[in-house]
Amino acid sequence: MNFDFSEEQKMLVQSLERSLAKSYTFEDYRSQIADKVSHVPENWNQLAELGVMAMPLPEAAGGFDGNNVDVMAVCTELGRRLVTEPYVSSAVVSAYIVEATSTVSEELLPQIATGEVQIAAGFYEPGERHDALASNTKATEAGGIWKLSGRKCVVMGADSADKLIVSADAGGPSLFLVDPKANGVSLRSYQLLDGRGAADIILEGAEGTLLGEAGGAADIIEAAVDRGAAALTADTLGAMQESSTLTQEYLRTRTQFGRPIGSFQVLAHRMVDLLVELEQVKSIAMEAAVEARNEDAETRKKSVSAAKAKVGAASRTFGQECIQMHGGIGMTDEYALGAYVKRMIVNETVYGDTDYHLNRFADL
Amino acid sequence: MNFDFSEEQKMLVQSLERSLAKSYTFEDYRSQIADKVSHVPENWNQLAELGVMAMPLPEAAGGFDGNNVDVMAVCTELGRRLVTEPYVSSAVVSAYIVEATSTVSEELLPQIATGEVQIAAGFYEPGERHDALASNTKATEAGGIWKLSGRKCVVMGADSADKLIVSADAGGPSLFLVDPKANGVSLRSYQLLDGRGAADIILEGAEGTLLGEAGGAADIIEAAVDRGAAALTADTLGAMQESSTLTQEYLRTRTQFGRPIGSFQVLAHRMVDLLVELEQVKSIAMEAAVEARNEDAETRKKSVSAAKAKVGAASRTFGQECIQMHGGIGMTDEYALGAYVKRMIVNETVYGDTDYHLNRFADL
Amino acid sequence: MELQLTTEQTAFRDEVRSFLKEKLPDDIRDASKGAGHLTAEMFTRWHGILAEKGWSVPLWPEKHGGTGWSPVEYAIFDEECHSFGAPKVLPFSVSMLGPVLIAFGNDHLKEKFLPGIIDGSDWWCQGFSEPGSGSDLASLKTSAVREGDHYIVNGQKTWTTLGQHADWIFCLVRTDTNAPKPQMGISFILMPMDLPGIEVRPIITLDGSHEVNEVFFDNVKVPAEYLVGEENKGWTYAKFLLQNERIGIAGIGGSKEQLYGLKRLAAAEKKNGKPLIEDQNFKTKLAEVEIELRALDITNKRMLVETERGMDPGPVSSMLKIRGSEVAQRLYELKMEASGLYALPFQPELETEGWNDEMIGSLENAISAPRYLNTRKISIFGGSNEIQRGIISKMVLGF
Amino acid sequence: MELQLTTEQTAFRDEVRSFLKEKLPDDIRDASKGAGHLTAEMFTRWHGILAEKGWSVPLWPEKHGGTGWSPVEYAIFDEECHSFGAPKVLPFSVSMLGPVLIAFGNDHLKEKFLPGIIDGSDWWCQGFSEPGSGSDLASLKTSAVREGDHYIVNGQKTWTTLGQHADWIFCLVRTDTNAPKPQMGISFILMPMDLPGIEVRPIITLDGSHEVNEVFFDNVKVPAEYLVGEENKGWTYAKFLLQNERIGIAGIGGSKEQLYGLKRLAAAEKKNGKPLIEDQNFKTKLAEVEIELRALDITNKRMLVETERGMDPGPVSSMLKIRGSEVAQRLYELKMEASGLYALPFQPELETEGWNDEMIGSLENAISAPRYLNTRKISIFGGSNEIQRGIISKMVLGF
Repeated sequence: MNFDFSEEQKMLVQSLERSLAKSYTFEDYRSQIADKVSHVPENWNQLAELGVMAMPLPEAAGGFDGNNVDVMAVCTELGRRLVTEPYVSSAVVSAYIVEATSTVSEELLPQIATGEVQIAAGFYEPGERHDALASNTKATEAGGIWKLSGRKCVVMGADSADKLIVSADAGGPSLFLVDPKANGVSLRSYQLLDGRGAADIILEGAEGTLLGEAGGAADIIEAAVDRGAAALTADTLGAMQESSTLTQEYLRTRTQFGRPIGSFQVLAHRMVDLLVELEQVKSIAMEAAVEARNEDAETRKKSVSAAKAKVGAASRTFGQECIQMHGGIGMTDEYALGAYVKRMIVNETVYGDTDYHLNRFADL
Repeated sequence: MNFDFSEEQKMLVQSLERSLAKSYTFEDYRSQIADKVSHVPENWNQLAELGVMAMPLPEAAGGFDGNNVDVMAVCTELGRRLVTEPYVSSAVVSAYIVEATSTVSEELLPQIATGEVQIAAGFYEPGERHDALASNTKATEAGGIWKLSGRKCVVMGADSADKLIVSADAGGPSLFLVDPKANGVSLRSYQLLDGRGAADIILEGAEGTLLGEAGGAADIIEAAVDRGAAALTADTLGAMQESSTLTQEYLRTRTQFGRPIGSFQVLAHRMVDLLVELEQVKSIAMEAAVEARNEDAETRKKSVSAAKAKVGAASRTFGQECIQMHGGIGMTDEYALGAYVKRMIVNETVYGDTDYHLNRFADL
Repeated sequence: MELQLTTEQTAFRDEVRSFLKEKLPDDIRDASKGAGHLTAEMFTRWHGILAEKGWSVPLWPEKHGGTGWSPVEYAIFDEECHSFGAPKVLPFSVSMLGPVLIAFGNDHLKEKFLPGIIDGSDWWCQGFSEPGSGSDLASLKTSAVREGDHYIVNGQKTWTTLGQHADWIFCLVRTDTNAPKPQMGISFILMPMDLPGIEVRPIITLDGSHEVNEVFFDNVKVPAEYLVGEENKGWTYAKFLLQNERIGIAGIGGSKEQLYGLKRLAAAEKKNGKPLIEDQNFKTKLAEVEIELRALDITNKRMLVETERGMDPGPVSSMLKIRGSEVAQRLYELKMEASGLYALPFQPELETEGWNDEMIGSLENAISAPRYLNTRKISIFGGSNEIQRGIISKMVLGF
Repeated sequence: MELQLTTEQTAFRDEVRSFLKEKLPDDIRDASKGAGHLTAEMFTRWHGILAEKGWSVPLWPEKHGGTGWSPVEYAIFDEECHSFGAPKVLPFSVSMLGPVLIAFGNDHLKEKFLPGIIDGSDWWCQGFSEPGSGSDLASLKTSAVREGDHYIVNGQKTWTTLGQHADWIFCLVRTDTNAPKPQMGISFILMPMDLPGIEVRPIITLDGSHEVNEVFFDNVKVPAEYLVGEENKGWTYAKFLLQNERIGIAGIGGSKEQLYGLKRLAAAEKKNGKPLIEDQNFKTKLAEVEIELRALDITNKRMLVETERGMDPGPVSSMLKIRGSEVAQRLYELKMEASGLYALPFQPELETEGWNDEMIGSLENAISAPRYLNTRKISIFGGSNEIQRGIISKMVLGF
């Protein structure tokens, strides 16, 4: 047993940390949000240069053959720094699909690794809640050409993606690569609560390239979502760690009634309960990171669902408590806590919410 | 709107209070438990003399024509004083069945009112959880005589009852009066956690008198159970009030680290949360008392289930918190708190537990 | 014991209903039930309509314009207003300042200010909290130094709700820095917001909305006639003011509306192909909060009836604030949860007047997360739940 | 990062399993998995079996009889013992007194007492808490006055677990009432339980069981040779002792067993005609606690690995005690809930040896409520969860 990041992972995190500390402060984040910008090409390229996009990919595709613990290391840092770039949707979820379906992997994987191509993958649909396999998007083939019709909702990174992957029903769950600029594709783009970008993808007879087998993508979709979910638990871990630091600092320095508010036993003990939660979240996020690529689907699902459910529920309470312990200042937009709370909400809701994963865990 | 007991109700409670203070102290309760006694005829007769058994019954039957708020007033006091006599099972639940089915009401109601006859009513069965209508007890008729076979579990008061009422399937839910001494009836009697008495009733071809219509007792069973459930919420209210008093007193007087432990903010605020819960419990128990006889079954069920679910959940936490705030002393048998906690557990579990009533409320 | 309204109360409720049905403008109702942060104009217009009916300051003494309603009648009125979608009259003038002026103001102040409060023509805001004085209000530092027939005010207030629309502000200021206790050097003073040296800066809250403000005072020259009551007695008036918030503190009417809204939403949303409201897990969460609200409704009415009888309800109003905020917050949380992925798109433009574009998800979805975030304030502002627990503990346990 | 056992650890686990399979007596296993309060004889017998194998004091220094296991190995051993139904070796002698004697006792005491601890022939109990000194242990009042080569001990101890079986007691006593701080006047002393003037009185806990006792000292004459270390340094030894409880504090092995038991029970119980374990509400509660335990298992292992590396795990052991007790209590609570009405009959006779009558409900039903009640103690005894939170807060926040 060993619960540490490797030396390589630590170095990666350090270089990421150093790089973000210089180029991406909370004020940068704020002004980006104010300008309604989610994706900044220089920031994206900077991440690519650090190698974090290549990291999870196989060596053959120009990647570093990283595992999901590497992804955890990166995502914790991205959550900690409120990075809005669509790292998970492109380098984790879409990259896995491209790799697993292998149809276009030779061409695209190296481009994902360098950050040259950004891909977003959409599974969820209006009215189907958190079920990634339930699809009303239809794919029909005529003369070797697949046409897609339907709507994908809240696809993270789709607003800035160069390519889209969508799931559709072609006699069973199937995956298609779609050009966002093609005929029959329209995007309703927006920012999410926390400033990350997303879009609804509306397909009206849009042409798509079948990835892998028609009707045979269920396992790949589930595995892709699980990698995304595991990555987001790490992202939330980072956001929780920063929220904890802010709150502890505030408890130590804010005085009321002539003493630091952290010296009030009620607040001190509530902070302790949050610290206990944080250790639990760290533990279960670690398990998800280690197991997110487990070839045994049940083991993978059980670990990922345990983590997503626990981290989701814990982060909700965590956010509420951190705001409450701050009082008024915690309600303001210019204080970083709110941004972390919103990031946690987004992370809780994407790739299956707490309720979804609790149910899945219970049913496994 | 008016949330007070009437003058008559207040007087009834006062005389009950005075009478119990003299004849039934916590030490009396303790020594009764030590002797494995649940029912003491003198205590039972004393309650009868105070008129609390006659109270809920119609005037024509020698009763005082009381309503369920009267029952609430009495039961709160019984809970507060840890009275082990089977008041609810006889004077509330069984009396209602006798009255509503009217088969034997002329003979039995006056005897219930005077306490001369004590009746216990059994609905629940092993393996059927908290569903009072699910019955594997079969009733068959031959030559005008009904014979019953089956098992009723944890029937409060059955250990000391003069007559038993049991539900059984006779082409639908039906009710029968059974003599506990008759052939084919055997009782496995025991004390419950809190010293009240109960028994499993085992019927092997036992003779029973049909009460009301064969197959048509579903509504009466549900209404009877709801009256019992409402009465037990009042009983728990009394137990919670006493637990609260004990805990507040302890917080004020127990010193550690040179100061009363109640001056530690964490304990003070937790006590406050219990007091808020207590007000909520009082409110919802009042609603159940007022609506427990509502002729509109849906209104009745909604109110009773709301109360039973809320009071059940609140009392569980309440008991845990009171013990925790006491520390070691709260774990001892000779301190009254434990007895209240056990009474609350029994009240939570009988006539539908928290989960059952939460589900019923949600489904109405 | 009787939980139903009396005949008189029922008649009163019907009267309120007819009034609301007839007089509540559709645009105001739509804004308050739907997307709306209500506009300042809507608040003022509705205030005027109530004033015409004589219902804008119901709890004031009758000789000053009150209706003579009992607390229970007021609660009925409040609940019906919520149910019909009528905005709550802003509390700053009617519930906070008015009673203080009536109790402690001289005739000059009463004559000058009560009419504008009653008809809603003056918009008042509150200047109590300061950056360094949140829960510990008495540590406030904004100073007012008497010079001739003026006070010179310097300092900063914060969390001033809707101060951006205000004509006037009532403030707590420090007039004696040498008083033996901080509470003893505080005065209660009124200022027009257009005095030179007053600057209002918006505070944007984490949901993206602009409700609260910072107010800066830089050598503001305030006529001494605007002092309320006696100098250095302001703490007494402030305590009186804070106690007047008791009725309606549990937010029952609002939470009932939220509950109905939540049920509508959960009926429209789907889980595993069925309406979310039929899902066992969701149903259970819904039942829990609905039962809690049911109990709170009765707890609240019990308190009102006691107040009506002239009994001091003791710590109950703090209890109602605690549990009322918990219930409301839980309802907003469940709305966000029920909205699923469509809770996430941030669409603040929805809330701007005249916006008429295509929205992502339903309106309820779109506002669910911002409302959830915004509602975190209700356990903080106006005396945090921790402060309320302290009040109760002091009263009950003596610690 | 690697969550699996290493090859060496797996081999070690298999060795433990073989040992348990071969050596654990059936009657002891049945008693500890089933109805049983284990009897004193069973504890002693099992202790002896472990001692024969050389495994009775695994964490002691090897030269005193320890196994040289790492903390992780010890945790593996502990979990396997739970899983096989082997009783936990009572901590009073092995985990509490032993390390104190090794660290602070003179050779005479070590020679006299360590062998009886190792082979289990001496039953030790603990005399720390007093009626007036629970969380505030340093305020203890039991006095020991030196007279020649004896101490005269007067006072009372309480919550003395299994003191009714004990041959010896180790006590904190006050030897200097004038010390500048209460912590500075305390000594650590040993006494045979059969000295004249010692009386043990049972405390029955609310579940009806007899585990704890009061111990009274009336002019008990204790040979001075039984003083451990220096006079008035007892507080230092006590703090050392309390820190030794770290490994196993989360109760992972026990909770895993309880979880399996709960699942078996919920599969056997019915709701609406289906196994309770298929009920959505119950399933959800079960999943929540199972996930919590899963996380705790990893948190615990993280701490063990850090301890193994010689790092100070800091506040983690207090965290493990808090969350570990919460998880265990929740599991017992769900067992009671799952048992339904059959949780209610009180059948203490079940727990007496040789009882063989018909029981009401299943054994799991019958013991569910008493166990639930009994388990409330684990967040109180050995430093309540409030005390643990205080320790963490002090370490982390500095308050």
